[in-house]
Amino acid sequence: MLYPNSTSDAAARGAGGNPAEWSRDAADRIVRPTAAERDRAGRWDPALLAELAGLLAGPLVPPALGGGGLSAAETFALLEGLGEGSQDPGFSLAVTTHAVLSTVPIRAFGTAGQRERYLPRAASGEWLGAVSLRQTQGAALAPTVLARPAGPGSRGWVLDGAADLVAGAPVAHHFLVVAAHRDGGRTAFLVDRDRAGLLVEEAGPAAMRTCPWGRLVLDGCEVPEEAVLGTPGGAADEVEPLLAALDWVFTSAPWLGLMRALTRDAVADSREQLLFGRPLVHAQSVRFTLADLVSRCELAAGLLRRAAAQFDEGSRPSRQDAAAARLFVVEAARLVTEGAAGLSGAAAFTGDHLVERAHRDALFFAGTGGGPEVLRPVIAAALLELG
Amino acid sequence: MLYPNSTSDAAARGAGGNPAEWSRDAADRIVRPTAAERDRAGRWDPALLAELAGLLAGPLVPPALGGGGLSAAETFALLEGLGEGSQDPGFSLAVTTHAVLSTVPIRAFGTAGQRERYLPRAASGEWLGAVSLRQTQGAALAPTVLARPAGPGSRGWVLDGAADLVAGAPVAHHFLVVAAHRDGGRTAFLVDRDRAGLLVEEAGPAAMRTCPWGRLVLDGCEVPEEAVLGTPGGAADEVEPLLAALDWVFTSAPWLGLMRALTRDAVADSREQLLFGRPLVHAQSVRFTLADLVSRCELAAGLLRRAAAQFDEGSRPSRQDAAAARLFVVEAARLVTEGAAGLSGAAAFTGDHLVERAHRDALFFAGTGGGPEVLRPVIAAALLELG
Amino acid sequence: MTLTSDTTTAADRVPAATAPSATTPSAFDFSGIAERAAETDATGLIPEQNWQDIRDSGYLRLFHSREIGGSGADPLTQTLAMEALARACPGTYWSATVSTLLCVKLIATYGDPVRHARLIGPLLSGERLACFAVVEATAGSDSGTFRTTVRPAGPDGDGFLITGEKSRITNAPTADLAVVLSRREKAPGDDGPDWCLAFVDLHQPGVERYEIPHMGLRGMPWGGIVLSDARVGADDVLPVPIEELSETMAWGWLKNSFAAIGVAEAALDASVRHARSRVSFGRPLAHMEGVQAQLAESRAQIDAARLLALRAAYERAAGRSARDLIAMVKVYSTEMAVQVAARAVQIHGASGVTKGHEVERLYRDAQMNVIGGFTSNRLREQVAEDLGLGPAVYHAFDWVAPTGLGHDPAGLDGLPRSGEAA
Amino acid sequence: MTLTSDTTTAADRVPAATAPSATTPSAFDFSGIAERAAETDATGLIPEQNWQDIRDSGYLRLFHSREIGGSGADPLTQTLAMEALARACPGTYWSATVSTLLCVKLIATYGDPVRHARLIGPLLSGERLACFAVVEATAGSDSGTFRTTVRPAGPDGDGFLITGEKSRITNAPTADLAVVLSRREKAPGDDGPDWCLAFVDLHQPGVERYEIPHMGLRGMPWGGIVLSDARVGADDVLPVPIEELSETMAWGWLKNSFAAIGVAEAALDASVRHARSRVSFGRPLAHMEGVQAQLAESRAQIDAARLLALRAAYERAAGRSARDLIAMVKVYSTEMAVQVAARAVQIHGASGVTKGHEVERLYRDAQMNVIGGFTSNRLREQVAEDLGLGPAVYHAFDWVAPTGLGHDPAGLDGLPRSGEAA
Repeated sequence: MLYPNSTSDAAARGAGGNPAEWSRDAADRIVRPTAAERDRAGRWDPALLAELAGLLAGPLVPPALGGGGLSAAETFALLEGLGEGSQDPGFSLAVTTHAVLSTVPIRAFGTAGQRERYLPRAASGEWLGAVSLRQTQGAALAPTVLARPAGPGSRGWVLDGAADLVAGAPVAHHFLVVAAHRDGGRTAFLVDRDRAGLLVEEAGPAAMRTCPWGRLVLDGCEVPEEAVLGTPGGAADEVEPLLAALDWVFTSAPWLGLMRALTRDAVADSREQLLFGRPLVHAQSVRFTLADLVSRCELAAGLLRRAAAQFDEGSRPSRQDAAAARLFVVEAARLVTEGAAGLSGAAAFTGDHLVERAHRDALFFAGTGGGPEVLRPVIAAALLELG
Repeated sequence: MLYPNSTSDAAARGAGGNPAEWSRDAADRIVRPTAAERDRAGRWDPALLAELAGLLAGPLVPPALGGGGLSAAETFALLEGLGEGSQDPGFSLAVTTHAVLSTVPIRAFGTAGQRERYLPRAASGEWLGAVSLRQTQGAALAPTVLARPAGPGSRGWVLDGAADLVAGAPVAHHFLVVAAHRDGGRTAFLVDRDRAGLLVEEAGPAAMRTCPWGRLVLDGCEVPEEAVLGTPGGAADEVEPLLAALDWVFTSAPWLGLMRALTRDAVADSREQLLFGRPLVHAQSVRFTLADLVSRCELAAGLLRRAAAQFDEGSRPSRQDAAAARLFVVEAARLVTEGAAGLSGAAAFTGDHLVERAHRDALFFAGTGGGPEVLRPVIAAALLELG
Repeated sequence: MTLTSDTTTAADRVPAATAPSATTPSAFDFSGIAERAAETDATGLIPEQNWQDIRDSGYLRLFHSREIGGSGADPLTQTLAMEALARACPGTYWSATVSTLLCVKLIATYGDPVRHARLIGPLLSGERLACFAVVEATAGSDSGTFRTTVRPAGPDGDGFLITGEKSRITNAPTADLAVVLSRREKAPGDDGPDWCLAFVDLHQPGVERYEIPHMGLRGMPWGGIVLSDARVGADDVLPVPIEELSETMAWGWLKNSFAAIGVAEAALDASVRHARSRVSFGRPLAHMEGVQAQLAESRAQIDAARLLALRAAYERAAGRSARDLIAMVKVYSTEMAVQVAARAVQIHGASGVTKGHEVERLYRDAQMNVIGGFTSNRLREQVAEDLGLGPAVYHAFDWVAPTGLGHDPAGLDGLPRSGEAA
Repeated sequence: MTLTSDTTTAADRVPAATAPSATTPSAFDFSGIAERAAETDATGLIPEQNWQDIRDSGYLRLFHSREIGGSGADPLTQTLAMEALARACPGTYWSATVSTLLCVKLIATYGDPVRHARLIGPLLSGERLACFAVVEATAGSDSGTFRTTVRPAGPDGDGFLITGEKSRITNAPTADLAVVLSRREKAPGDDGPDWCLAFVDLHQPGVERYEIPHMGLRGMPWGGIVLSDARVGADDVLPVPIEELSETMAWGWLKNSFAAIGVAEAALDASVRHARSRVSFGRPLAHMEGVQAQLAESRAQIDAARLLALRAAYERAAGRSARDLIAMVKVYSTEMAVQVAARAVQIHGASGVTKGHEVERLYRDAQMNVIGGFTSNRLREQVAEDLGLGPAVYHAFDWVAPTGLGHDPAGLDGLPRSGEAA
C-alpha cells in the first residue's frame, strides 16, 4: 500500500499531506485524460484501477490485512480527490462501490474467515466487489431476491431473483446481496461470481457510463452457510443501515470533488466568455453565481465530512446526519452543475465537456441512495423521534 | 395547406378545433415513434417534415402566398402541440427555426420580390430556412460575420466569417445571416445555399440531437443587393429585435408541450413506482411535487401565450413580455424535467425515456436566446426605463 | 383537469389582446387609500375615508350580477380593480373583499336572491360589512373537529339559535353580519346535510367578539366570535353539503391571489423607484446586474401569477369551476409575493426593515396571504386530487424502520456491542 | 481562496469528533432569557434580569484572551454559547454580542491592551455596553459618502472633537460607549490614514440619540447618534486604513450567522413540537410526508450553516482571516433562516402569524439578520473578489440597446410605420 510521502499513521496525524491531494493528482494524470472517450464508448478500462489499486482499492482495510488503514475521514478525502482529479463520476462510483460499499460490511460484520478471505485480495485490487444500488436504501424498494434454506442435510441457502443496477458487476469477483425470507426477515450474503446459478448480465443505466454496470440473475443459486454476512435474518439491524449510510456519505465524496472542478471550470469559462462586449465575469450577477457555487462546495463539505468522521469515533454514526449530508449535496451538485453550465455557454455542449457528463450523472446521483423520498422521512423520523 | 376540420378563417374564430390538437395528434403518430432512435443516432429524417409540411412548414405565411395564414397565437398552439406529440425537442426546434425564425423576418421586412421568391416555397416545405442561434439575441455575442461593399460596379456585398450553431443548416436552402459593418452597423442578409464562397459544415452541440446542426463558413461570399433583408445597416432596429423575440416566444412553444408530456409521464410513473411498499403517489410530498409541475405548465402557458398574441395585435410586441416569458419557461422546464425525473426512478435512465433527452436538452434550451444574462437586463432596462 | 394542452376554443380564453401588462391602466383610483396605508397599518384601523372611497369607486358591486344589485363587470375589470385596491392597501382590500366578494357569493349561492336581498343590499352599498366564520379556535381548518351548532329555537320562538366559538375571522371585530359554517342539530328523520350556513346578525346579546393581534395586514380587523344561543332568522339557516362549499370558497382563494399580486407589484414598484434613485459606491443601483436580475425575476413571476389568476377569473365568469386553476394560482402567487417582498427588503437594505417603511409593511403583509384561507399544502392536495390521483391516502408512521433505516448504522468495526440493535 | 479540495492538514480543521449535532448540549443555560423573549419583543426592552443572566453565564468574556480579561474559550464553546443565546432571544443576543464581540475586538485590535483596559474591562464585566457606529443616515454603507469627522480640540483643550450623525446602530439608544468610524481632519504633512476609529463616551453634552422602530429583533436597541463637537480622549482616536477594517468587521458577520442559526433552530424546534402535537383531518402532522420534507430540509440546511460557521471560527482561532468563509456563511445562514422561519409559519398556520407567537417573532427577526451588517449581495461581491475575479467592474448602462435589444420588435408585418425606429 503506497500512500505518497506518508505512512498511514502519519496521514492519520495530518503530518504527511492530505489524501485528497494524492488521489487528485494521480487521478488527474491517469484517469482524466480518457474520461470523455470512455464515457462516449461506455467503456471500463481495467488498467486504470490496476495502476491506482495501491491508492484506491483498500483504504479502509486494516493494515494487518494488507489495506491502507486510513480512517473514514481520510478515505472520504481520498474519494473527494478522486472525483476532482478524474473528472469521472462513473469511474469514481465503481471505485467507491468496491472500496467502501462492498468492503466495509465485510470488515464490520464478517467472520474472521470472511475477513481473511476477502479483505486482502480486495485491498490489492485482485478481487473487486460489487453492490446493487437498489439495495443501498434498506428495503425501501421491494426486495427482488428471495432466500430459502437449502434443504435437508445442508445449512446453506438457495437464492432466487434478480438485482438491477449493480455497480461493478461485469468486472466483480463477488457481490454483496441482501435477500428476503418468506417471514419478512432479510439476510446479507457474499456471493462469489463463479457460484452456480448466478448469471451476470451487462445492463445498466444511460448514466455514469464509465462505471461497469450489470444485473444479477439468481436462479436456484445455492450458497453455503459461510456466505452469510452477519446474523441470518439480521440485515435490517446490521448490513442495511450500514450500507445506506455508506452510500449516502461515501458515494457523495467524489461529487464534492466534481463540484470543485466544475466551479473552477466555471470561473475560467466566465473569464473567457464575452457578453455585451465584456468578460462575463464583469457582470455582477455572474460574480454572485460564482460566489454561490463556491459556497455550496464548502457547505456540502462540512456536512459530508462530519458524517464521514462519525464512522471513526467508535460509536455508531448518525443516520440523520448521513442522510442530511446526502440531501444537501444532491441539491448542491445540481446547483453547481447548472450554474457552471450556464456560465460555460456553448462550450458545455461539445460532447467532451465535464459539465455535460456531470449534468447527466448528477440527475442519476440524485435518485440513488433512495432520493429525497427516502432521505427526508429518515431525517424527519429521527428529528421527530418517531419509529 | 390542410388544417384538419378547419379552414384557417374558422380556426381564427376558434370554431373549428385547436391547432395544438392537430399537430399533437399528427406528431404523436408520425414523429414520436422514432424520436429515441433518431436521438441516439443524431439523425434527421426528411420524410417526417415532408409528411407534416402541410401543417407545419408555413403557418405564418399568408394564404395568398400559399401559407396557412394562422395567427401568431394559433402558430404558438401548433408548436406547443408539436412538442407534446413528438416528444422530440430537436425536431421541434428545426421546425420552429424554419417556420418562424427564418420565415417571419422575410414576411415582416422582405421586399415584394423576396416575399414572392421565398415564402411560397418555404410554406410548401420545398425550401427550408436556417438561422444561427448565436444571432438570435441581437449582438449580445460579438458579431462573427463581417460585410463589406462588393466594390466598384456592384451594389452587392461580400461576407466573411463564420456562424455556429445554425439550426437546420445541413438541410436548408437559405440562411438568414446578420453581418456587421466596419462602422458598427449591422445588416441582415438572405444567403442561398448555392452561393459561391459559402460552405456548410456539419457541426453541432451534443444536445437537441434530432435537429440537423451546422456551421456556416463565409469566405469572400459575394451576395447581390437583393440579398439584403430590410434596411442596410438597420438590423439593430429591424431584424435583430424581431429575431430575439421570436426565439424567446416561439422556440419555447414546443417546451410547453414537452412539459405537459413530462408531467403526464410523471403522474403515470408515480402511480406505478412502489416505495416503502406503497405507490409513490400515495406520498404527500410526491403529490405536492405533481401539483407544482402542473402549476408550472399553466403559469408558463399564460406568459407565453400573451407574448405570442402580441404579434397579432398590429402594434409592436413587447420585448419585456417576450423576455419575461422565456425567463420563466426556462426555469419551469428545469423544474418539470427534474421533478419528473425524480418520480420516474430508474426508468428515467433506459436511454429511451423522454425525461433523459428533455433533461439534457432543457439545459441547452436554457442557454439559447441569450440565457438569463441577456434576458434579465432586457427586462430590467424596460422596467427601469433605462436606455 | 387535463394534462394535455389546452384544447378549449379561443372564444373561451382570456382575450390575449386584453391580457394586462404591468402597465395596463386601471380605471380605479385608490391613491387616497394608498396614501393612508402606512397609517392604517400603524393604527390597525381602516379610516372611514377608505370606506367612502371604496363605496364611491363602485368596487363593492363589481363582482355581482345586476339582478342582485351588482354592476356585472367583466372579469378583466374585476381583477384590475382587485389588484388596484390590494396594491393601495392590502389590509383594506382584505376587509372589503371578504365582505363583498366572498360573503356575498356565499349568500347569493346558497341563499335566495329575493329573501336575502335585505342582507345583500347593504353589503353591496357598503352600509354594512360581513365576515365568514369557519375555523374554530381549538381545531384549525379540520371541519371534523368543529362544534358550533344551530338548533331550532323551539318554544323560545321563531327561527334558530346558534352556539359555538369561531376564530381567526377577517372582519370579526367590526362586521355587522356573519356567514357561519355550523353543524345542524337534526331532528329524527331529517336526512338533509349535517352542515349549514347561518347568516347571523352580530348586533345582538348572544354575540361576543374579540380581536387577535396579527403580524401583517394590520388594518384588517381579525378576531373571534363567541355565539351563545344567538338568534338566527328562520330563513337564514341554509343546509349545505360541506363538500360543495370549497366551490364557493375558491372565491376566497382568488381574493388571496390578487392580494398577493397587489403586494408583490407594490414591492416591485418600490424597488424600481429605489433602484432608480439610489447610488451606492458610485454605481446607480439600477445599473447593477445583481439588482436588475432581482427585478427581472420579480417581473416575470408577478406576470405569471396575474395571467393565471385572470384566466381563472374568465373561466369562472364563463360558468366553469376553475377550482383547480384557482388553487394553483393561490399557492403560487402567495408564495411568490413573499419572495418578491423579501427581494424588495434586500434591495432597500436597512430602510426596508424600519417600521413604517412601505416594504417593511408589505413584507409582513405578504406572509398573511399564504396563511389566510386554505394553506398552500392543503391546496396542493386539492390540485393533486383534481389531477386524478385520488384522495390523500393516510398511512400511519412508521414506514421507515421495517426497511432497515430506522436506527443508526454500525461503525467500521461493527456494532459497539454484539447483539445490540436499534 | 482555493478552489481545489481543502488541503490544510487535519490538525487545522474542526475536530470532526466535536462537530456539533443539533443535539450537542450547550453548557449555557439561557432558559430564563428564552422565557422572557416574547415580552422582550413586545416591550422592545431587554429586561435587566437578562443582563444579569448574561453576566452570570460568563458569556461576555468568552471571546477574548485572558490578557485582556477574557476567559479564552475554545471556538466550539464560543459558538455553542452564541447559538444558545441567539436561540433564547435573538434581540438580546444582538445587543450583548455587538458589545462584547464586535466592539471589544475592534478596541483590542486597533487600540492598546493597557491604555484601553479602562474601556474593555467594563464591557467584559457587563457594567457598560458599547455600540459600533458606521453607517450614516443619508448614505447607507457607502463610506465614500460619510461625513462624520474628528478634529483636534486645539485651543479648546486636550484630545479631539467629533461631529456628525451616525445611524442604524445596534445599541445606540442604550450604549455607554461608541466605537465610531470617522474621517480625520488631517494637518498638512499628516500622511496617515484618512480614517480613524474614535472611542466616544456617550454620556456627555455633545451627544444626542434617537431610536428607530424596527420590524424584528425588537428587543435590540437600534437607532442613531448625533455628535456635535463631542469630546474624545487623546488616546481614543486610532487612525486605521479603511480597507483593513473588514477583517475585524467579519466578527460581526459571524455574529449575524449565529443569530440566524439560532433563529432557524428555534423555528425548527417549534415546528417539531407543533408537528408532534397537532392532528389535522385525523392525521398527525408528524406523519405527513409534506411536513416531514419541510423539517428534513430545514435540518440539513441549518446543520450546513452551523458546520461552516464553526469551521470559520476555528480558522479565526488559528490566526487565519477566514473572511471569505465568514462571508459565505453570513450570506447562506441568514437567507436560510428566513426560509426556515417561513416554513415554520406555514407549518403553524394562522397561529404562526398571531402576534406574540414564537414563530411570528422569529419570522420578523430572521429578516433582520440578512439586512444587518453587510448585505448579502455586498458579501457575494467579497467572495467573488476573494476567488481572484478582481474587484467589481462598473459599467454604466446602457449595454443592451446597441445590441438591438433595446426596443420592442416589429410585428408579423413589419414596423407599424415604415421608417419608424426605437
